[in-house]
Amino acid sequence: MSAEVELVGAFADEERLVHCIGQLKAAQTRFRVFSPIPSHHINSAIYTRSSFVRWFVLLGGITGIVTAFMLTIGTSLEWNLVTGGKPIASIAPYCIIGFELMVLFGGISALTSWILLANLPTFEPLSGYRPRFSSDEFGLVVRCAEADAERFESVLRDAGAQEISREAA
Amino acid sequence: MSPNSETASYRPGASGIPPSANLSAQPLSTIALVLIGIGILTFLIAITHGLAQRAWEAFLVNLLFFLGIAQGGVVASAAFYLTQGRWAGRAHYRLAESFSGFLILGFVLFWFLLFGREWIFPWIRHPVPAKTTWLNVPFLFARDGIALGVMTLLSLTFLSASRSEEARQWAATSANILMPPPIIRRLAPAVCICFALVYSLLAFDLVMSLSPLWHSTLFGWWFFAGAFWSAVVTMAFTAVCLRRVLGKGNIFTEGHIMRDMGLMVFAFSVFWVYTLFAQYLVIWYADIPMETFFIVLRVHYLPWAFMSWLTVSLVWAIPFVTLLGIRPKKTPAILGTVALLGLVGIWSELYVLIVPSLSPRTIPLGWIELLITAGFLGAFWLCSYPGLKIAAAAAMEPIGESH
Amino acid sequence: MSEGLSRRSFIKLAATAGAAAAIPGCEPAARNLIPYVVPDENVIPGMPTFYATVCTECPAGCGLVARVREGRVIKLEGNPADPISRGSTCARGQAALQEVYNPDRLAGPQIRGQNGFETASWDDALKTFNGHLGTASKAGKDRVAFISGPLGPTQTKIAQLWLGAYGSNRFVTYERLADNAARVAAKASFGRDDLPIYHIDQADALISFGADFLSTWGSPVEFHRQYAAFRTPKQRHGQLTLARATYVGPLMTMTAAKCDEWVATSPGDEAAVALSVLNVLVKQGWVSRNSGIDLDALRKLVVDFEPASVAQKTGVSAESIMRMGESFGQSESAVALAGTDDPALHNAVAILNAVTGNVGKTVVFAEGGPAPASSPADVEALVKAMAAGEVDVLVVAGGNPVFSMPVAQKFNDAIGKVGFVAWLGTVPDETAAVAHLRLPTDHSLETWHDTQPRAGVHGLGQPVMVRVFDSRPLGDLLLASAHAGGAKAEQVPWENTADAVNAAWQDLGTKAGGTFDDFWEKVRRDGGHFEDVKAASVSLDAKIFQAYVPAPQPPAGLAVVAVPHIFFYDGRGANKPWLQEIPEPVTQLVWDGWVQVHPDTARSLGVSQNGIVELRTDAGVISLPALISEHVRPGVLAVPTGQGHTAYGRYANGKGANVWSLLSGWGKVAAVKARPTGDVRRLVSPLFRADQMERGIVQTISIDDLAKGVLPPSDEPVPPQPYEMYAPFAYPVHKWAMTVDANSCTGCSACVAACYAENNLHVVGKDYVEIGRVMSWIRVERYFPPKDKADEAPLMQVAPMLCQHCDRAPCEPVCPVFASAHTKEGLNQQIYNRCVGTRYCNNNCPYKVRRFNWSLPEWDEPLNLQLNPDVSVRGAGVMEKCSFCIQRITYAELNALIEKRPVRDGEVQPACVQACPSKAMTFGDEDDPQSAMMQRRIDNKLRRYLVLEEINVGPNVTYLRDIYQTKGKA
Amino acid sequence: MAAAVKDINLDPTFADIDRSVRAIMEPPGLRYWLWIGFLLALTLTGGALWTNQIYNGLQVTGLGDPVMWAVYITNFVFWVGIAHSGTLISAILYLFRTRWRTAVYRAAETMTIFAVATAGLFPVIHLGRPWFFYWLAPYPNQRFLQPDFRSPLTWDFFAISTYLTISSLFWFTGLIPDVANVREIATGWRKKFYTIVALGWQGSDRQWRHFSMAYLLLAGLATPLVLSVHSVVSWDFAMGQLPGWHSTIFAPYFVAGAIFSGVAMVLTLLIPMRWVMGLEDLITPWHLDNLAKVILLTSLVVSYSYIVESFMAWYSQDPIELMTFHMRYFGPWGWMFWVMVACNCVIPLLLFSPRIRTSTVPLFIITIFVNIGMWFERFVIIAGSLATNFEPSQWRFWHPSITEMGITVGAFAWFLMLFSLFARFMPIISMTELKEGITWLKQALRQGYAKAA
Repeated sequence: MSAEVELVGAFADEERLVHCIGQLKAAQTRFRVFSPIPSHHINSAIYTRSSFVRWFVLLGGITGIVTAFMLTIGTSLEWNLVTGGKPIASIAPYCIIGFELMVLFGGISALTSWILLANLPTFEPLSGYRPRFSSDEFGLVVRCAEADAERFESVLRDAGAQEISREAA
Repeated sequence: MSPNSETASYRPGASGIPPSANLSAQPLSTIALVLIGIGILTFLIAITHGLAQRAWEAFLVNLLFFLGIAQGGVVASAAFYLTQGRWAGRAHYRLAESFSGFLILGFVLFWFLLFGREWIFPWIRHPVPAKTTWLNVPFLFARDGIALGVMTLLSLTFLSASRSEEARQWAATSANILMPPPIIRRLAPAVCICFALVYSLLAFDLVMSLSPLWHSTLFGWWFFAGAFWSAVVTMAFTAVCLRRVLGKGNIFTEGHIMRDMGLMVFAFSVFWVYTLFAQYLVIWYADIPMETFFIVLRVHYLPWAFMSWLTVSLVWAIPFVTLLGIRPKKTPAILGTVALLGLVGIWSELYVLIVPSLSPRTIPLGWIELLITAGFLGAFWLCSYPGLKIAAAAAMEPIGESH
Repeated sequence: MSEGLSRRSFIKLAATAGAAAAIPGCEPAARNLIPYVVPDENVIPGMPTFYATVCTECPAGCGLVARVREGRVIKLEGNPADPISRGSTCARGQAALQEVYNPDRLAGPQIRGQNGFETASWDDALKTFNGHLGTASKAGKDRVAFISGPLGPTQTKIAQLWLGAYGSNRFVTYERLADNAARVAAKASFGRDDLPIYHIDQADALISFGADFLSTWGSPVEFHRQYAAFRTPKQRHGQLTLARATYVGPLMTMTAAKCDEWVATSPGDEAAVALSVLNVLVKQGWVSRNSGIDLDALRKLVVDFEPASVAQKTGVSAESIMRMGESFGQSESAVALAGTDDPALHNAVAILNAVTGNVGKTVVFAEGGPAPASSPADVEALVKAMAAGEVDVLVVAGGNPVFSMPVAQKFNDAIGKVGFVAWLGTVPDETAAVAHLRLPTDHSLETWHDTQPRAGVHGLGQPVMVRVFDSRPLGDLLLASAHAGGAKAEQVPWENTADAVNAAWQDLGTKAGGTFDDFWEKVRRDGGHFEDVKAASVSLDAKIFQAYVPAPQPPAGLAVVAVPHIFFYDGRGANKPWLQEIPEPVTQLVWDGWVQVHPDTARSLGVSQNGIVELRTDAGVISLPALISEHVRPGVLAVPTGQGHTAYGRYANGKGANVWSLLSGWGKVAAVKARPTGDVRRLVSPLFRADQMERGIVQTISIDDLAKGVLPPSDEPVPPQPYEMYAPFAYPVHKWAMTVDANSCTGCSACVAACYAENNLHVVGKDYVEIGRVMSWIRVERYFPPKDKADEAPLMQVAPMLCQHCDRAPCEPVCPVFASAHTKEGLNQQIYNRCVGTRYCNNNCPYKVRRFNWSLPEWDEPLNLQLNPDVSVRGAGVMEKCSFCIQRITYAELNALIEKRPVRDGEVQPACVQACPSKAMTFGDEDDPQSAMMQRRIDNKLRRYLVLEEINVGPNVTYLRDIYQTKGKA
Repeated sequence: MAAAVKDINLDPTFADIDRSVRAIMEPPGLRYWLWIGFLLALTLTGGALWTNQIYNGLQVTGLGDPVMWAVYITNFVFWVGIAHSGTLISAILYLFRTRWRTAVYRAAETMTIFAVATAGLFPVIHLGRPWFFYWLAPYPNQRFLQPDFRSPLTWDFFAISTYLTISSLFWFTGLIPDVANVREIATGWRKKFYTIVALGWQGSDRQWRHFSMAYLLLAGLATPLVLSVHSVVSWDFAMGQLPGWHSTIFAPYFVAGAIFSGVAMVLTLLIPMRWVMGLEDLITPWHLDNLAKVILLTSLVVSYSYIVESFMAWYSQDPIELMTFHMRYFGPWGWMFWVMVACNCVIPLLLFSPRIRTSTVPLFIITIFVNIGMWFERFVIIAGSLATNFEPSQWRFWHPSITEMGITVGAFAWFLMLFSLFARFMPIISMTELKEGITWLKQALRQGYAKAA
């Protein structure tokens, strides 16, 4: 297998990029997209299934509720102090704690899970990243065998990449 | 698309409707007529055979139920304008407005309460001395009648504005930040404000005053939130039906619209339970007899406890659990079932609010209630039918450039 | 914080305990540490010891039981064995502790030098004392004089012997509020030297002519008890009736407010009214035949006193007079009381009682009464002598004449003429300020003393603790001085007061029979010797019909009336912070003096509420903020006594003004010129609104309804059942609860004082009271009916308001840290250590009985020695409130546990319940239907109510409605 | 009109947006530091007063029975309320896919964080023994003694801390792409700082994928949270039996009030900021207009609640309830009530006019009034109801003290200081989302300035 190269194409326009992604997927090559904005077009063009984060959040939420009710009911029974003639385990008010902890745990797991799933934090840039990809240009990085480089360059160019650079992987 | 084609396609029962959209409603309408007949008959038999109490209870429950749907629909449409929600082009506007036909009938039926007042308003037989200034028959019917009249007129005005050419133009294009036409900009807020006030008033007078000692400041709000939600679920349900009925190419086949419908059902069901909990918790906590007796009777003692919890599960628990994810929202079968159950829930909500105040010991739920409800259902269908045809027509039009 | 403080005081207390062994002890002054070298069997650390003794705060002479912990008296309680107090006290009695531990007490002997007083050693002090006495006695007879308040038999004897030793008999007891006119009248009308004993409880009707017998007149504690009995509805003529009480006088005093009718007269008109009542009796023939009265003389006496004419003269409505006459004449037994200084009134009242045959029934003279105290004449004689320079040495042992002596006596000039003035007492007062020598004497709780308030009651006061300061018993000082003066042993046989008292009681002992040791043991335990007295048979002296002098006309124009203050009395109470902080029952004002003005008078004077008014009489001038109220007769300016001290300690000085300085004579009334100065001083009360806006906090029921057995009509809608949100909790062991009878409660605030003493409540001062930082756990709710409802309500509605210990307490669940929770015995408990001070509990307390520590509580040393070691002192930032005296509950329960028996009913008595002189409060176990508390509820079904019942918090304090007589009905 | 200040590019590109936002973050000048210093001084004064209060106990306040809660709790509720609009704009409107939120949500959300941070101080400040505030938290201790979860104050503790956490996470998540953006041009310590904060974000497809989902879900969680938090705050009062406190409508009514005051505060901050920093090309009249509409809506809801509350008090015919409301209108503090009505119900009605909605000065003035009105609303409800309680003998009205006022002012300064610092050192406007919705921005610019330019 010959050495691999990376082609970095910069796009000004989102739709062109999406179009190009379609072609690359058809060609079944490995590529990466840099985008200054969240774009569900790009996202849906690349991925068919939505992120796992939601399962973590669901898990977190349920954990929160369970924790809350164990905490509230448990501690009440531990001391069974009567206040205001209300039942020792007063479910109605405990629902509030339940809700808050659900949100709290859910939120925390949302943050942690997305950061971890996105391989963050990291401090060496991904290959092919250009500062302006965080600002005003989209980047498309194609990884392919040196042999295919030409072909993909043309794909990119036809798709409307403004400038294309090639670097060794 | 060209404006003319729209106008053509729009006029009720106009020829321009695509054949598939032409609901074959003849059998349904006949059934509806039969139901109405049965309903009226039952009602008459009931009041003549010493069952007037139950008859009037059922009457009031259904009146408020269907009036709520009809009015809620109009408000929903107004709300769409205010939020510039154009996610279903104009279809969801038409859909929301389609039940408005019942408004006038409802207004007429309201006056029938005059005949049933003796059975409906306990404070007529046993007046509460301190409250007679507010709780007396002439004043009550005067204020509620006027309020309802104003509400109805306003709604009708709004409807005509909303079905006007420019409004439809505006609704058709979602790709701009333009406001709806001026007339709408004036009417839509008016409708919403009026709805809040009038339906709070109705809640206080036609529901709360049935236990004249009880009061809850949030009650009105909760009540019209429920009415609004009942309209939303009816929309969802109808959308699901239309989706089936009007074969290919109708807008409801688009996934994101089902999702948005589901989202609305979900969101407002949560708000409903929030306002319910807000009342329950406050009353539970402070434990002031003047407030608790209303709750205790309905929540702590059978048979009402059962019905209360049924209501909560139908209106909140089931929608919440099932519609949490995105996929169920997009699945018409699920959404439709949930919506239908939701409607049952709202009906039983009204029932459990009204009936225990009048006959606290037993739970009179039998053929009288069912048949009278059936009668109302028939009437509601007939009133809504023209609106539904318009909605169907709108649903068949290709949506303007979407986001 | 709180732990620290209480620990500190505990060490102090424990340290002093050793000394308690020495009771009755002498040196050393026990404020330096003495460890338990030899543990004393009397003193078990942590357990209270109780000593019976006698109260000397006023002449009533209530028996007390002093609760002593580790050698410190921490609480005074009524002595159940004592016929006068019957286990109750008044607020003044409770506050006696604050004189024992008063920070302003004289710490040691002081001799006046060039620049003020200089502390001296006892030897020097006594040398000077005896030296002056010696020279005086050499100078001739009667060169030495002795003035004191009432001392009790033995100390009086000692004082007289001591005077004798220095060849003098200028012995004068001075009591400004002594009932001289009554004595004169008793002499004139019945030829008696003693005062009668009253049995109000025996009466069916009562008329009080200016006798404020519930607060200062006579024996308030006893009268409270009697009045409560008097006001209890009884079956009369086959119908349930309420004995009728009427008060005649210029001011609606606390007593007046608890009567059915307050007849507002100008001061001095009482006699006319009394005679007019007499007139009615005579006319109606309600004069008892067998009283052997010369009816013609009587007719002649009252002929000019037709109700109509009197009404026209005095502005009292004739109906009221008729009503009084009717109620008085119709009832089987009645009693009339005279409280003013007008002899004519006293005579009239004597006649009233006599002609209705109540002398011997409700008004009883008994043999063997105490020797009469000095009369004003004696005092005046002495003052004259002083002024004339016939006195070289004046010894003042109490009474504070400089402060309260009638101005006409020119006492201040007179005392200036005396070469050497020695002052013997506890807290230096205005008189001490002009003395040359000041000797600290023991407080009566620190020394032996005895009292004889009336026939058949011999109170024995034993020292309950070792002295706090370096003081000596008065008796010991005088005895020593007498011996130094060369008194023979046979004249003055004893070395100290203890022996003297012991000796004095020998003959009582012999009378009682049995060995003296047993007797001595017994009287020390009972706090005295109490015997039934046989009523003397007295008859009205016919001469008084002739001897009758017409009443002095009330001063034209405005009159100022000095009203004895329920707490300050003649002024002696003013330096006790509790008494300053507890609001005066009717006006509810604190920490100040005031002049009470009727709105009409105020308008004509141009005075507004809190506006300073200058009062000028021929005797003097004072300025006080005005209290505008309907409860004073127009044209009368009522000023409470006791404030206006200039040299009586930190709490008293500079508060209000001294009304005595306006009065030239012995009376309490003077013509006055009043003008607003334009300045303003806010009068402060812990209460805000005086009308309860029909919220049923203090509820009432008319005797008619009660007799009919119907509740007062209520349009309150009732919520339909079921409405209980939560299942009730069971209280298996006890469920502590209280019953409060608003009908018996007079608002006297003894409960409040007792609570301050028992629960270590700290006083906050005027400014903090004004912004709602008063710390009292129990307060007197005082309301007046709105004008339009006046006929359908009592004059004043009072009831104590304390934590209701609700079953569903709103304060509990809102506390985030469980600082407020319910105990298994139904108490609503507040855990100070857990409290973080969110104050939500108080926000949610419908009764507003919770108190927050806005600042770190402080006690001026040695007031802190009074702190109850069983109750922790709260730190700043925590919430506190009534605990039903849980420390007492625990104490009783532990005792029961040790003795393996259930807690007896009545064994637990919270301080307030215990103090209440009219026994308006009962405490007990709700689980035990036999308990007195429950019985009281059961017996008064119709009168039961819960405050703010509609919010359903399930209070454990049940109130009984106040009963009133519909106005305009006899 | 602001458009006159500088000519506005009606057709901005991504680069233009970056340029405008980065311009804000240029190192600030002297005037800025003077402003910060001024705020710091006020904050420290407040801090000093608080220290004194902790040392001497609450006697330094004007509080007393029965008004045990007054300014501190009022401030607490006020600041929590302020916070809510931030989450509304950033989360709820995100779910509604509202187009005008992009330009303003970062500022609003930042305001949320700092408002909660300010609000959170007051429950501690008002405690009798603040050094034990942590007893409200369930923390392990050998007695296993935990807070009473039945207490609204415990709910408060949970609600507020959850709210602070969640909105911070949400805020932080949203910040990352923007920080990454400025990281690329920053220099010196800022570069290091941004690099760390951005966590090495580069906007790769994978990062965006999880980011977007998380952002959506956080929004989904934050939305009900907003409702719950201010409901819980309202229940601090509604749970009581005190007339004027105990009312079922409190929860939604307080939420509406919160958003009302919050959005007003957003405008109070945005309008001067927009002027000082020259953000007319990012925050257009269209944005102001929509914010104003939210104020109008919530104002109507609040008015509805006032009406219903008063009506119910009258309808119930409960004498105590009636008296409480009578005192509320005509008592010694009646003027506060009428101020509140004027500011919350009457003045906002001006916003029915589109011209006022889009002209900055009147809008600014109105929002100031709204802030005042809402502060008084809380005071009237909290202190006013306490002052006229069940026991007529225990009524009393509160008088302010230097300490309370000083700490209040200090809190405002503290909040403004934090906000001002952030506004200069972090992207106060979300570039990422502006770019995402650039079409709407362009339309808004044209709609807003086409006439003017």
